[in-house]
Amino acid sequence: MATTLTPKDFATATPSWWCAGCGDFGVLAALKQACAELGLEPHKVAFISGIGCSGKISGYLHSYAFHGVHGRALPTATAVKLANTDLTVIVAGGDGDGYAIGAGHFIHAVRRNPDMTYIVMDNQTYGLTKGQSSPTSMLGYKAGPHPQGNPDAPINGLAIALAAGATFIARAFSSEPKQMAEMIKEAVRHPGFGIVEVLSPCVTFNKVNTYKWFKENVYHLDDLPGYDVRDRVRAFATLTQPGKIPLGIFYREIRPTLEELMLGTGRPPIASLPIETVDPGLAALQDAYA
Amino acid sequence: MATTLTPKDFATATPSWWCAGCGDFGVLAALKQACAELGLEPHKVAFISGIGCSGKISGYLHSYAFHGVHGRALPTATAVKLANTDLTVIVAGGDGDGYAIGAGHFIHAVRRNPDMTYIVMDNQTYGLTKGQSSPTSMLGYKAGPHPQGNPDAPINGLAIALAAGATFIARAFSSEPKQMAEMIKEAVRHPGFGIVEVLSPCVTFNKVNTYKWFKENVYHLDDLPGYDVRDRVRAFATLTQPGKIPLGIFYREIRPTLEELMLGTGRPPIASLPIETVDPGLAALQDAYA
Amino acid sequence: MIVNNIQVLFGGQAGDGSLTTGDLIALVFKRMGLEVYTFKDFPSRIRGGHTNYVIRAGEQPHYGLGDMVDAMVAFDLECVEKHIAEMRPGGFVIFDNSQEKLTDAARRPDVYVYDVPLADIAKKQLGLELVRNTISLGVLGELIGMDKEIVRGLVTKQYERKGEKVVAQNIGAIEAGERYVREHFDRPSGYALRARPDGDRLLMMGNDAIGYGALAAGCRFMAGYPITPATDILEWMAKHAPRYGGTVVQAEDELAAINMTIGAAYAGVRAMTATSGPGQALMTEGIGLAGVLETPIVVVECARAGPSTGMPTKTEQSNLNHVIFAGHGEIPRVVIAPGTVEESFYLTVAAFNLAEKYQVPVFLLTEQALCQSKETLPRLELGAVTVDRGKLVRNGGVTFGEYKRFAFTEDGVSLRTVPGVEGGMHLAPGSEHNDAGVITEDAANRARMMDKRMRKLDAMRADLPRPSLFGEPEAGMAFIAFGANRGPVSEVQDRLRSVGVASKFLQLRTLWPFPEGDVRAFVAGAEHVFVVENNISGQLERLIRAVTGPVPSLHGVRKYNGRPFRPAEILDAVTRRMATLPAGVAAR
Amino acid sequence: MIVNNIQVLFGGQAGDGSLTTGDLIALVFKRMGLEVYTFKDFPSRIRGGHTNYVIRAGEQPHYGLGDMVDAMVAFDLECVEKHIAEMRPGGFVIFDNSQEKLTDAARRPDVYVYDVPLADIAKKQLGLELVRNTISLGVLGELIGMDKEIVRGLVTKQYERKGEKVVAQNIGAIEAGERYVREHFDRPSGYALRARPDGDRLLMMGNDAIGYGALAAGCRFMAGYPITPATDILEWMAKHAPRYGGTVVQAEDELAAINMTIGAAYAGVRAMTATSGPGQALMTEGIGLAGVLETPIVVVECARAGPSTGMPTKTEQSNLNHVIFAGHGEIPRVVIAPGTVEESFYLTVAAFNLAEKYQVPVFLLTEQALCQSKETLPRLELGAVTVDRGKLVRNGGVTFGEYKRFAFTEDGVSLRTVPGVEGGMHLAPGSEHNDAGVITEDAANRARMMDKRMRKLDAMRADLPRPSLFGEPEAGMAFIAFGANRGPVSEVQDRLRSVGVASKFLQLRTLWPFPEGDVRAFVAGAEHVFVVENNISGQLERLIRAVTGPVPSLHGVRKYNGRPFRPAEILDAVTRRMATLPAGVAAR
Ligand SMILES: Cc1ncc(C[n+]2csc(CCOP(=O)(O)OP(=O)(O)O)c2C)c(N)n1
Ligand SMILES: Cc1ncc(C[n+]2csc(CCOP(=O)(O)OP(=O)(O)O)c2C)c(N)n1
Ligand code: SF4
Ligand code: SF4
Ligand SMILES: [Mg+2]
Ligand SMILES: [Mg+2]
Repeated sequence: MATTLTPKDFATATPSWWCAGCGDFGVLAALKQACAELGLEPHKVAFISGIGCSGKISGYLHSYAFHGVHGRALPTATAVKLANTDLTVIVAGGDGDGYAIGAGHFIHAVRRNPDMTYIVMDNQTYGLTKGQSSPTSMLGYKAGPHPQGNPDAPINGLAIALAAGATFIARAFSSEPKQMAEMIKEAVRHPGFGIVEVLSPCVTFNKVNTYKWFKENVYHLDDLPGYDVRDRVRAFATLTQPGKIPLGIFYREIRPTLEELMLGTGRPPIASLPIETVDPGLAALQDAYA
Repeated sequence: MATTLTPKDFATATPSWWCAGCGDFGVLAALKQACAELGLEPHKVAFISGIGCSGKISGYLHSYAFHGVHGRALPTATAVKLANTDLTVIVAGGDGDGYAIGAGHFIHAVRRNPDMTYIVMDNQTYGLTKGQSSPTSMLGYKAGPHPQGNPDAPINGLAIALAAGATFIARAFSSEPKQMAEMIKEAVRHPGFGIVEVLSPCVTFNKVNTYKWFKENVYHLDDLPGYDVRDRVRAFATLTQPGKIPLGIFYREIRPTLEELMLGTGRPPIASLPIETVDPGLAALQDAYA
Repeated sequence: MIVNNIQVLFGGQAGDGSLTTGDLIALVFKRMGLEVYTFKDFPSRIRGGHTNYVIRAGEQPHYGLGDMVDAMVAFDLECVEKHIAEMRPGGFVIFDNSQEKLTDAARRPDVYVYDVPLADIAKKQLGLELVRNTISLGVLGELIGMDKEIVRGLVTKQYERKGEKVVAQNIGAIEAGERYVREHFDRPSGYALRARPDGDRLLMMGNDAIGYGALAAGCRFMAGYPITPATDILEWMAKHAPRYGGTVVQAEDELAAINMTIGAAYAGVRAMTATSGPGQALMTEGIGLAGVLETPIVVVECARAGPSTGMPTKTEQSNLNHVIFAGHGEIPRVVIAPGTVEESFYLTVAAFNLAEKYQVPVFLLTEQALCQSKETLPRLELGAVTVDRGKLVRNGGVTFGEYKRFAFTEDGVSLRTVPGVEGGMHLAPGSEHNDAGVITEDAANRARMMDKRMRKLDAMRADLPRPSLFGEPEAGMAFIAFGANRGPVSEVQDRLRSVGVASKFLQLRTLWPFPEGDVRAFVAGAEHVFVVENNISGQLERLIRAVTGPVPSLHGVRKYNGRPFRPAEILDAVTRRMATLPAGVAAR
Repeated sequence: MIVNNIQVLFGGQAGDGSLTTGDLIALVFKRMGLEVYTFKDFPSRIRGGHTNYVIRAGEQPHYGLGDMVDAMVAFDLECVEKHIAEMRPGGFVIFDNSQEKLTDAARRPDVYVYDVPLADIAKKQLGLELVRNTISLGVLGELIGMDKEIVRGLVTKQYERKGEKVVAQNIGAIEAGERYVREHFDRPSGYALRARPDGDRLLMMGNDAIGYGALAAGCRFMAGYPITPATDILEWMAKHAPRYGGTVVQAEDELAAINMTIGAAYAGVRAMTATSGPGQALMTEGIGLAGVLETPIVVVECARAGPSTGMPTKTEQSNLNHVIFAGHGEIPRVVIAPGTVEESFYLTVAAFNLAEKYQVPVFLLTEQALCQSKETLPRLELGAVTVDRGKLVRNGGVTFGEYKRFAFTEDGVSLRTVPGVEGGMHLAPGSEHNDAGVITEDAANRARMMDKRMRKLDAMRADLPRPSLFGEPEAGMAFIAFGANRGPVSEVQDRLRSVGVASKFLQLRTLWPFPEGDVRAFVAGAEHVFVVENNISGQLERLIRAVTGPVPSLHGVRKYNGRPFRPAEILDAVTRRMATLPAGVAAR
């Protein structure tokens, strides 16, 4: 392992396709920072992303990067982890990718608790398709398909994750990359499924939830006296409290990971198994049919 | 409207395909009872079901019944309601249909809050495909694809519904059809999305969660002193408390329905609009292109 | 001096306003009485990345691009480098050499460069980047002779809602551009436009024509999930349908969208969805459900370059197999494909009538180069729109016990009740069922029910949009194509005709059920048949071959780089086959 | 007396144990040295509804049902009524007339009924319904001459884990059945089995052979979602894969299943999924992703009767179009289809090698009448299994900066690294990309990349499973079919041969890329070509016609009632065409 890594070690040569000022730059910066500080080796990182402006992030992190289809990053990542438990698996995607088309997989990834980190880059809109409402857009948000305003109440991805049995839940803000990097690091270190939702403004389309708006509308859990990350009910109350948006780590719990339950521990990664020659033991399976 | 209806008025001539003793019989009985007591007219009931043993229920309720594809009953029903707000829309399906393949739609139906009733017939297994684990199967449940036991922690559909913004949440037990009928009636009367999860044992495949097991493992919210159906946090705590399974109405809240927000009120159902002759007003739309 | 015939390319980086200005130029040309076709080539990102907008104008309608660009307005070097090869000898480029310097690779001796310090003038106009676009509009207009009043009128209208100051700024920018030309260049551009009477025409995008057709046909419900290049339709309907009592749902995904569309149609509302490749793939299961439930739905497929995410903003005709053949099991389905914006309207209306009359899912297949392109067209005739709801029962008159939703009939179509109709209650199951809707696995019923459903494909023949035949029916040289290739192929015919080569062209408008008879008859007399399509595997050609066999004279002309055909590319393919072709049909 | 040739139908209501007893009978026949084919016909419900299990045994292998049933064991009147018409003259029925009375419709003068009071005897045996099945086994065995020791041995083994008492009960039941026959009937059944040496053979279900083939080929990851008739494979793998270091995930739906399969394959594990129609439809988008990412995956499609939910437990070949053509955009893909259980094993192995060697998705297409049927076969040769991982790089040796995941190569296949390999990092995008994996919409790169990917279809030709040719290569009468029709068509050939009519039969094993050359050559000399397939629209026939053209002598023989072909049905179709056919090829 390289002894001292810097965020640059995780940069790719590909120029980014984001608009100037896009919140996603902050996410990328924090992610590189976290990877460097965790001392991850690029070739041992599998970085799976969804489709959207956010999803393009996989092109900018030096790693084994996988840019699949819209909404399916989590099942892909779950399998990558099962296939090779030596890898650090990180997933990133948008609010539409994760909470609209991917909502079912989200719940099931959470309940399975594979050891991976999921970063939801939430800009409360569909950036790449030009500003339609997303599942986190506010009621009344005006957009192409909703000229009269969004009629669908926004969903609270983290509260749903909590209800579905998530073991690590955090929220960060793109303008606070340091804290974000810390949360990502915690999530990666967490032995289980860690979700970090990032408020990541879309400067081009979302004229409501701007940097300014967020700055006025967030607060930090650290400022709540006596907040206990092990208290599931308190976490729910905090997450669903109307009003300002809390940032920080909401909940944390250790339970067996999917890999532990399915593969046990101490076995070589499946991807490393020698399969080139047929295991002669297999022949005996035929006896059951004789 | 017929003045006195009986459950028989909602029976079809089709013989049921369920195993003797299946919990789904109780659900059907309660549903007919509820329809009769609500004085619904069969031709004004749209009954949409999923695929599974449970999903076959639509063949047995005299109504406009729709038996679509696996996991998609809720979007279908949402559109039926928008298309014709005069209809009473009821949806039924299994735990696999609703919480596995249909999980994403479930969250989105909940948040949209269309005025309809959703009955989840939960037998903690996939009945029709012969007893595999479902999303509500217990950890360690042994089944074909899980000979060593189910490694996926069960999900709590009602807690997820609550987190997603459900406005009416209840749980019934197939052996208590009277109470179930009451809950279904409440859900139908509720102006918004009402979910009634029903514990409905699969006598053929699920040898763990049997009638006997349920009888020993349920309790009634009515027995909890001071329970307040408006207290969201309490509802969460109650729903997620490990141990026995609570029955009753957990939560209730009034917020605008999808139809109100999208269509306003007091307009004729879309399905009744005369479209046979082209609205001459449409011609003017071309001016924008001249 | 080339009069009233021009192809302008307006290009820069995505998000810099080229598309807006391009729209404006197109409208100017239209108002000047010319026939217009536009094509947008933009990247799948929001800002940055080369984008360009090509506007073609002339006295004759052309439903596609010409081979060469006459005038380029380039906001960066990349644009010039990318497109200099496409310039017509004698054409010109407008470029601000003070920002980036033109490289040698970006120059051609036969293409003149009007070097205009746009940034500089813009700064003086106190404006933003957008003003730069407006200045260039002034420059271009002055060089080719745009009608000044029309330009000013449209610019004023465009900026009206931003306030008088912005209007004044932009008018000033136009004038500055015009003035700069007058003051600095006396070289004529070689092009001159002359206004003609506009007439009662429209300039409309394919997707808008589809939305409008749907509304006219009585569609009052749409569910969709955003996806390029189909989102326009969702947004158009969301804007207009509510006024006519309809509603539009942005679904959580395409699985929801298709099942919502089915739900609304089942409930008696004319309903549609619109999507592109990836979404279409997700709708595969739902389409089968509509087929077996005999629920009339319209699915608009706005094709883009696949596979997978592919190139989301680029054009392709590679979803033909998919819309015809995808889905487990067999259902009767219809696939129709317009070739122009005008046809997009009329075929959308046809789609709804076919769907409801035969109770089947109908695909309207279009593609980026058509659905996001604008064309001039005569006013659309609402009088020509009829709404045929087929065997729909909305007002009772059926008796419970007698009524059978899936009754076996000669044409395969049964009386259809919708929820709310007294006496019409039944089960509508995706499982195989008998005539009353009761689920059964009986072998004889099964075969009969399959026959009943598939019989519709025969029953509908007379109602299906017939192919259009262009050119001389007896010609030996023949073309077959569909969709956006209508334009380039017609143009190839014109060129061949101009050198005395007769040809015929069958534009297929119904692709499924495949018009076997028409195709067989068309191919019969031909010496050479060129099948022109935008995909790699020859999807249309395979459909044709299944009818005609592997006729040696059937030649595939295929393009699959995400861009539409230019006539010259087709001509090239023809020339390679036909050594005997007279000279002089080169690119123009 | 018919020796060693019998087709038994064992039927009653779903959930009453007929399937278990059917399995047992099949194994008895196999142990007696006979060749066996079984077919399950059960409803899509758990209890109730007519179900039946047909077991065919003889000295020659038959990979399908015979026309007629020799012996029926019927547990209810419905069973007799449904199947009496299928009985061979001289055949017999075992029925308990004390429970339901046989109606006239359920009788035939040429079919004898052994009236056995099964329920009564069962009651005396203190048993359950299941004991009734075992008694009937004794009755049947006594009538046709099953080897008593084999029967007792298997019954003992079957009930062993339920304890000695249950074993004793069942052995008693067998004896009671046998005794009842000896004491009450002296009429011979007309059938006699004679044990032969069993040999080193297996009796295996198609789905099990696929699971076993996958494991042998090194598949160590499977993700699936339960669906009839594919679930068996998921369950088989779940049971066996862990011992070999593999794992199996029950996904939340098929969208997850296919993307998990891709994920595991991307990470370097041989991975597969198995599904049926509705699930296959949902996997459409994912397949395209695998195509463009060049990720090797194997997708087993166990076809059932569609469209939509259709008839989930019934057989059909209507997903051929779907597996070949579904999906937006164009990818190289392979579709191979076994015709027997034995082939199911070997072609599964081939599927994994093709997938990995050419980095493409490979479909293994099978169908209910094959994948849930059992057949006798020789031991499977693990020695014949080779694992060719193609251009996979697992152990380094690539240099970052030089290495290009999607390098343009002659055969279209590029070196493939997997996560963990030093120096091999790259982006794998579903969007169009350059050789290094960087997303680009450049036109030239696009065309080149499409060419590269599609080139694999040519490169792989020599590795694709060739069609099997049966019969006389010069014969004028020809058959083409795939999958489960291998059995009935071969049998038709036998019958024709027995009356002196030569024929040839091309069993296609690769369906895509379509074996154009083989088909063209095969059709060339033939006078009449019968294309036999289980679907309504002639999906295979259309593929053939695209190659051969609308040859007038190409005749579709189609069946789509959810049941597999009986040889007589094919013969019928042949007879109708060929007035000149010699008499005597009737059903047998
Ligand atoms: C199946 C499918 N449907 C639709 C699309 C079009 N699409 C691309 S990105 C996107 C949503 C983007 O929103 P989000 O996930 O929030 O990402 P953002 O761009 O806002 O970062 C959509 C709908 C697609 N690529 N695939
Ligand atoms: C797309 C698709 N995948 C799989 C199936 C097969 N299938 C039918 S029912 C079912 C699950 C049934 O479980 P549940 O919803 O809990 O209903 P139950 O039978 O237990 O009442 C499955 C997987 C299907 N019909 N369609
Ligand atoms: S459109 Fe919005 S989300 Fe997308 S890159 Fe631009 S600012 Fe970011
Ligand atoms: S299998 Fe289970 S769920 Fe299905 S009908 Fe039987 S008892 Fe009910
Ligand atoms: Mg977003
Ligand atoms: Mg269930």
